[in-house]
Amino acid sequence: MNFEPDYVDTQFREEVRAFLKAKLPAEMAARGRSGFLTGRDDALAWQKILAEKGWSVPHWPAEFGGPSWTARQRYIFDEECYLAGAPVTNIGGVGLVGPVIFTFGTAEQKARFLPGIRNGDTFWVQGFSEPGAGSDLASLRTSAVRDGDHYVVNGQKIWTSFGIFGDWNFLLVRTDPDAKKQAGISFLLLDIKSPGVTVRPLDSLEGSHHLAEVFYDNVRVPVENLVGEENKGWSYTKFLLFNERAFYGAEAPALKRYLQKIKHIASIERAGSEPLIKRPTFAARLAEMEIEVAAIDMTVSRVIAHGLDPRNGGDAVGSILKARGTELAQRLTDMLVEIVGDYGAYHYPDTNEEPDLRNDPFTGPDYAPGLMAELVYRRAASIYGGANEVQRNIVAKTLFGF
Amino acid sequence: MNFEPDYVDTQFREEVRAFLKAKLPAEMAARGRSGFLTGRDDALAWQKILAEKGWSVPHWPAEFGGPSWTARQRYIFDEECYLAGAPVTNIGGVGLVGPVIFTFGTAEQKARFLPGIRNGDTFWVQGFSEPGAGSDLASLRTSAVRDGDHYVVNGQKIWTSFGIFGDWNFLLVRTDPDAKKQAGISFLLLDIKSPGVTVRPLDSLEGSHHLAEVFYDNVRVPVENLVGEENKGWSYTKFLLFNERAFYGAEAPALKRYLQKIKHIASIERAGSEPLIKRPTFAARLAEMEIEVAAIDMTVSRVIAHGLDPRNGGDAVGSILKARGTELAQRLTDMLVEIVGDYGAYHYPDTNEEPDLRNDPFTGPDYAPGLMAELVYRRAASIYGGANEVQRNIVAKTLFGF
Amino acid sequence: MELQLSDEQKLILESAERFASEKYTFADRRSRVTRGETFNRDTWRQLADLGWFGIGVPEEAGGFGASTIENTLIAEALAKAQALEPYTMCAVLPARILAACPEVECAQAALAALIAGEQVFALAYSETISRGDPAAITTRASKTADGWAISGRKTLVVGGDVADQVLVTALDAETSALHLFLVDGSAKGISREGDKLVDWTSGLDLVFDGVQVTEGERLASGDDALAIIRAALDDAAVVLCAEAVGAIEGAIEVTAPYIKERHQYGVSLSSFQVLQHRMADMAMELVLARSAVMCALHALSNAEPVERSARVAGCKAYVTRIGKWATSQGIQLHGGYGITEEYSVGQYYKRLLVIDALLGRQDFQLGRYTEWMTAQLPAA
Amino acid sequence: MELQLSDEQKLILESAERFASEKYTFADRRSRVTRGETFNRDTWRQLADLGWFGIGVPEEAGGFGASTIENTLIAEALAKAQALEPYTMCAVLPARILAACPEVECAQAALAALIAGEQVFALAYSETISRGDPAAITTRASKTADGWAISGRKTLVVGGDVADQVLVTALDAETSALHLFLVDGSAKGISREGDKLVDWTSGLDLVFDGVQVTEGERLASGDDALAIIRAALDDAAVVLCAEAVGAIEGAIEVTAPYIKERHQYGVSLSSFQVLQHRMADMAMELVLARSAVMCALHALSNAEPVERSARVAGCKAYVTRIGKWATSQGIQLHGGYGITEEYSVGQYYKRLLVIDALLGRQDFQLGRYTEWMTAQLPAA
Repeated sequence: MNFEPDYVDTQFREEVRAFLKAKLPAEMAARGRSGFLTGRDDALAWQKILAEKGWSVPHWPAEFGGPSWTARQRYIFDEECYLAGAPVTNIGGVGLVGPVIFTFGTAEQKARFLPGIRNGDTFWVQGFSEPGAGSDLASLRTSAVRDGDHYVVNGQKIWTSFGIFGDWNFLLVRTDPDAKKQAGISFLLLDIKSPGVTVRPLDSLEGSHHLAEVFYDNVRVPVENLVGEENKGWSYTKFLLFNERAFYGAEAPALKRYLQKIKHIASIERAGSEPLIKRPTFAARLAEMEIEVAAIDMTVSRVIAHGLDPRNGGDAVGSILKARGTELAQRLTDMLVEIVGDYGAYHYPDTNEEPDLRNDPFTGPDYAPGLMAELVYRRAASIYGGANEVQRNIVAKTLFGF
Repeated sequence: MNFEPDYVDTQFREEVRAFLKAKLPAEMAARGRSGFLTGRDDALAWQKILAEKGWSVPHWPAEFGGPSWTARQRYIFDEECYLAGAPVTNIGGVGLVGPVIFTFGTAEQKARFLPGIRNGDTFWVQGFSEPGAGSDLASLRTSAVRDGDHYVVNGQKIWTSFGIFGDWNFLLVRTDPDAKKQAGISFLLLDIKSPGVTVRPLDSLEGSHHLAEVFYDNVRVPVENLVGEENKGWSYTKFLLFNERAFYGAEAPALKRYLQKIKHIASIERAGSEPLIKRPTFAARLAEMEIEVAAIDMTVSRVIAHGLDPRNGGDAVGSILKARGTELAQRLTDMLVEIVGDYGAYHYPDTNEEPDLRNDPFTGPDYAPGLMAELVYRRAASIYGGANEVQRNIVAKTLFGF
Repeated sequence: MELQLSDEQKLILESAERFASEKYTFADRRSRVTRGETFNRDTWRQLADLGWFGIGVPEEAGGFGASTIENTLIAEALAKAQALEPYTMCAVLPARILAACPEVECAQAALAALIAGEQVFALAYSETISRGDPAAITTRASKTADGWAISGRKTLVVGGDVADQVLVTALDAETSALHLFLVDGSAKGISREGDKLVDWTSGLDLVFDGVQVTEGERLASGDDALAIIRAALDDAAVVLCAEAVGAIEGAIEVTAPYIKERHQYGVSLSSFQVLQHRMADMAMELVLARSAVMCALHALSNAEPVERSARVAGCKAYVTRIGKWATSQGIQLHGGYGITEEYSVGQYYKRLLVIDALLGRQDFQLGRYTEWMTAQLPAA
Repeated sequence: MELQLSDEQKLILESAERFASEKYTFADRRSRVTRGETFNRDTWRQLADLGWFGIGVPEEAGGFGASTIENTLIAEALAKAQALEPYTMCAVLPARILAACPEVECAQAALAALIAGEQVFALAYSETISRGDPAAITTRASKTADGWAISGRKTLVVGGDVADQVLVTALDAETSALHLFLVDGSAKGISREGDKLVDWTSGLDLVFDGVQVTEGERLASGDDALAIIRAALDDAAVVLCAEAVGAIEGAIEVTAPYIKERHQYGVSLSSFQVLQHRMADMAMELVLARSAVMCALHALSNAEPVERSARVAGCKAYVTRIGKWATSQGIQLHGGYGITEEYSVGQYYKRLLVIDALLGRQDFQLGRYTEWMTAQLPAA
């Protein structure tokens, strides 16, 4: 262990910053910095820009177009992108199904799907949770029955993030109804435009529709869209969920952007003539969170630098980071809504769904719209990806064998 | 509901204050205000003073010497005594075994034991918990076997508060080893000087010995010291535990005294030239606790005024007050130790165990000794009387049927 | 002092609960939200007809006597039923202000119209810098030949989209004294920006651009005006806290059966001890929140203005904090469904977010209490 | 930057863990506590012989190179084993100060004696008003014919009961500049008040009544002295935080098997989900506390003094807060046994209480971080 400055990392960080300065469109960055979730258009447009530079799939192997960065470099890249307000790229494609395809897929699947993800042509959405299978994912019921060279899919998925933006859907289906829970599940790739697919957006509390239900009514999926072996889908899912938790669990870059944003807004917003940041009680609360964000960020760095080891939480660290990161994100977004004062209570429409509104000025300061959407989205963060109660079960079981 | 001032209560409060001013010895009050637990000598001496006035057993019926106060008056009396620093009287006698005896005891038991409690002649200690039976009290194993006109008691009790001060011990024993848990338990009164009784003080974390283990080795207890019927002790215990929780659970007067003390100390203690109370972050933390104490105090008043009703937590309110009151007491005593700064880390001997030390000046300000003892004592408060986890189980079961 | 509800109060509570649960079904609310209706005049009139707008107003001012206690009972029931109509902000609050101006003719007429539910009133006092302090404003009133011209922006004006008349504060352009005016809602120069609040209730900006009012529409000025407004805001803050109590209770009542019915891993969610304890803590917060409201009601009846405002601020800081926590846990226990509009639990949480924003947020309210508390201490 | 322990560091950690667990058995500790022994010179010498006192001292100052990182590894292991000897306060801290005075002859001799474990050193800097700020003192040093006379009271002097030499700060009676002296522990005019700390380790008041020192025993003055002391306090604070990490880990390691073995209501305590989650949270705090120490170590290596002190303060505020919580929950999970001396878990909690008190408590440390953080912001 030592903390001598690392000039290679510093240089890389500067390279990323220079790229962002040159290539990230200002309006896109402004939308990214607002709390509105990234829409399909920004996600794919930014993915294209990154692809031109060869940076669009940071953790993919070089043979599939990855830049061969170290884990530390990927982390620096993520952080700089976030802080600059770059759109979130299509996690479903780049982060989740992409690695599953290049690890478990056929040569044909790799050739067919990976370029579209890498180059920002296709938007992928996940189909895992069902109304009766949330944190207890393995109890899912959506079925796929073999019929010639097709599977016929029937059932329903829910909590499909960005469902209304999706071109393709990767989903878990039950192919063996008699097998025990985890056995008998397969992993399919499904074109959302297939007949029989209905995407119904859910009304989210703050008025946006980034979550959806997806209904499958005798949807025919060609057999070549099965990933890996039939009934082995659960093992690919575990691989994917591990990636999800390890790479996205704590969302440390997002936490840092919240801090940055709070400081910015609290320097502007006033109570009478006093900027909020000068209030000792407010500043102390912010300071506590900043210290905690640094500790989370250091924990992520420890995992990146040397994987799982008992001194950093061992196999439980993914759950630890997911639980604590999301809870901190909730406190930070609470504060963001709090500091905009009266405008923190206003409803603002979602410009990702209604891009026509982008040019209309909303009432209130330019940073107010989107904060409430962010807060509501973060309320879901302690629920999705395995509720935090489940994460704590995992920690207790993993570390103590309870 | 109305909040018009109540002149009867105000008058009574003034009467109590005048009495305390006239009759509470200054040195005793100074010890009471310090965090040291009340010793046997102060508890009994103060009980005698109260007895002269007819105020020593506030919630006993008039026929046994009670003053016939309303519940509200008793609460005012408790509060004023606490705030004035009056010693805590012998709860085991006045609050717990006394009511059991006058409710379930024989005429002879009433005549024999009640006067000693009322007049401060005898100090009673409780014998309920055992090493294997804490929150799960009904699994106790100490046995009493009938042998002629005696019971022969064998076993062990633990967590006996003020065990080393005890004259008499009321305890639960198993008289029917074949009965199911709660059945087969009897309630005995036992002279601690009986042959075969050994009281072993426990070393408490801060160095005091107010808790004890009591060992019973063939101790012979006359049959006339059985309260009520054999094997029916559990029902008397439930009565007693209800009293304990309802009257002592929240300890609102103690919470108020902590607030008073924190304000006093924080006005004196300084960081550089600034009194601690002027620090906004410190003052805000204190304010939060003061507001919460007021809410707890109001809740107690609601229960006193109109018993259990759904709007005040119904049958769960005792558990609610116990859990929240003790947790708030922990935060308040943490703050007390914190504000005395360096002296908050010092060990001070317990002057109740070593009264010779009372005239020796300790190093540090006069309010420093005893605060740590108080903090450690309050750490136990979320454990004793049914751990707070058990209280939450009760609340969930009582209110929601979970 | 009597801490139990009187028979009359029990009747009021019961009738409020009955009316609210019949009137405000969740399905009806969803359909109103979908068509963007923040305020329904018929419903408003019904609330008035029940006598609820005059209930806390003294009889000599045209009200029905009683006190803020009765307002809190009604508000609690309405909040539990997720009423969209802003009872606290558009009935209780302006009525308090109007009743405190017995000498002003137009105020008396307005109060009668308010109590009868004939006209809708809004208070436009807040600005971005106010944070609950009615003195911290920048809107200006300049003297004109026959009255005043008001210019400035008011934020979070509940009822601002529908109000027939608006109570507006402004600083005298010359003396900087605070004036309180009664302005016609359709007056020239008033524009509206914003749409509604996140809990789908009414609230937006009112922008005043040289809006003309007569001298007769000036209700009060200077310290008098501030004292009237502060007292009314204190009353309204306590009633809002009662709304929070209703929302917490509502969140508990929809969540407990939900986790009993819902199964995961083959067992009822309510069999998990962690969720049991979560609900136990929510129940504890409910009991304490109701007690905190009673502490504040006690202060309204007994304390001098400075202490009264401090204690009300303390109550609001506390109730908002624990209320946001308790209702957010209602969402958590509902899982993904909790963050959708299809389940009612999230509406309680959003109501708490709005209650926090109205009349000054947590950090500022706690600051006000803290300041008062430390000022009480003897100098060491 | 390299976040994994090097092979040398792993060896140091392992040998520290081995030594500590063999030397500091709980039974032996209990017997030392019972006879009131805060400090054992033989044990102290053994620690020195392992090379642990010179490990963070530069080679040119007579140490063995390495850095504060190595100190934290040793401190963590000692704290986990509940060592009574004050490694951080009487070895790491005075060594840093002495090593920072290379020009002063007596300091160099003292440092050699410290590293060899031949003499015991204590730092007497704190007073009741200091709260972690070494500049906030009232002890006075007056010039005499051949040196200085020191008068004042120092609190919480760890090692004060046994120190052969004491580092003392005092303000110049004339100029108010701060001086740092090296004083013989048995000098005339020094008296001791108090006994020991609540975790049974060394700590008491040293009262100086005209204690005579020579000019040669003045190690540093003014801003230089303060800079030396602050840097040493920052190092020591990080090492104390590593002690806290060791204590949290120790509390977890004694509690997990305890709740597995212990049964209530016929089942193992560890089968209760609420207790499982409690321990999960304790484990989370352990991971984050260790990361916070690494953040502070990063600042020690990379930051300018103002930022360095702020970040160290932030680390101490955070680690103390979560450490007090985690160890207190170790007690809670032990039930009644937790608050007795017969089980080790309570000692960890008491150590955290003492760590909080040493070098400035939570509220003040957080205040220091906050002040720095807000000073970094561009003026709006």
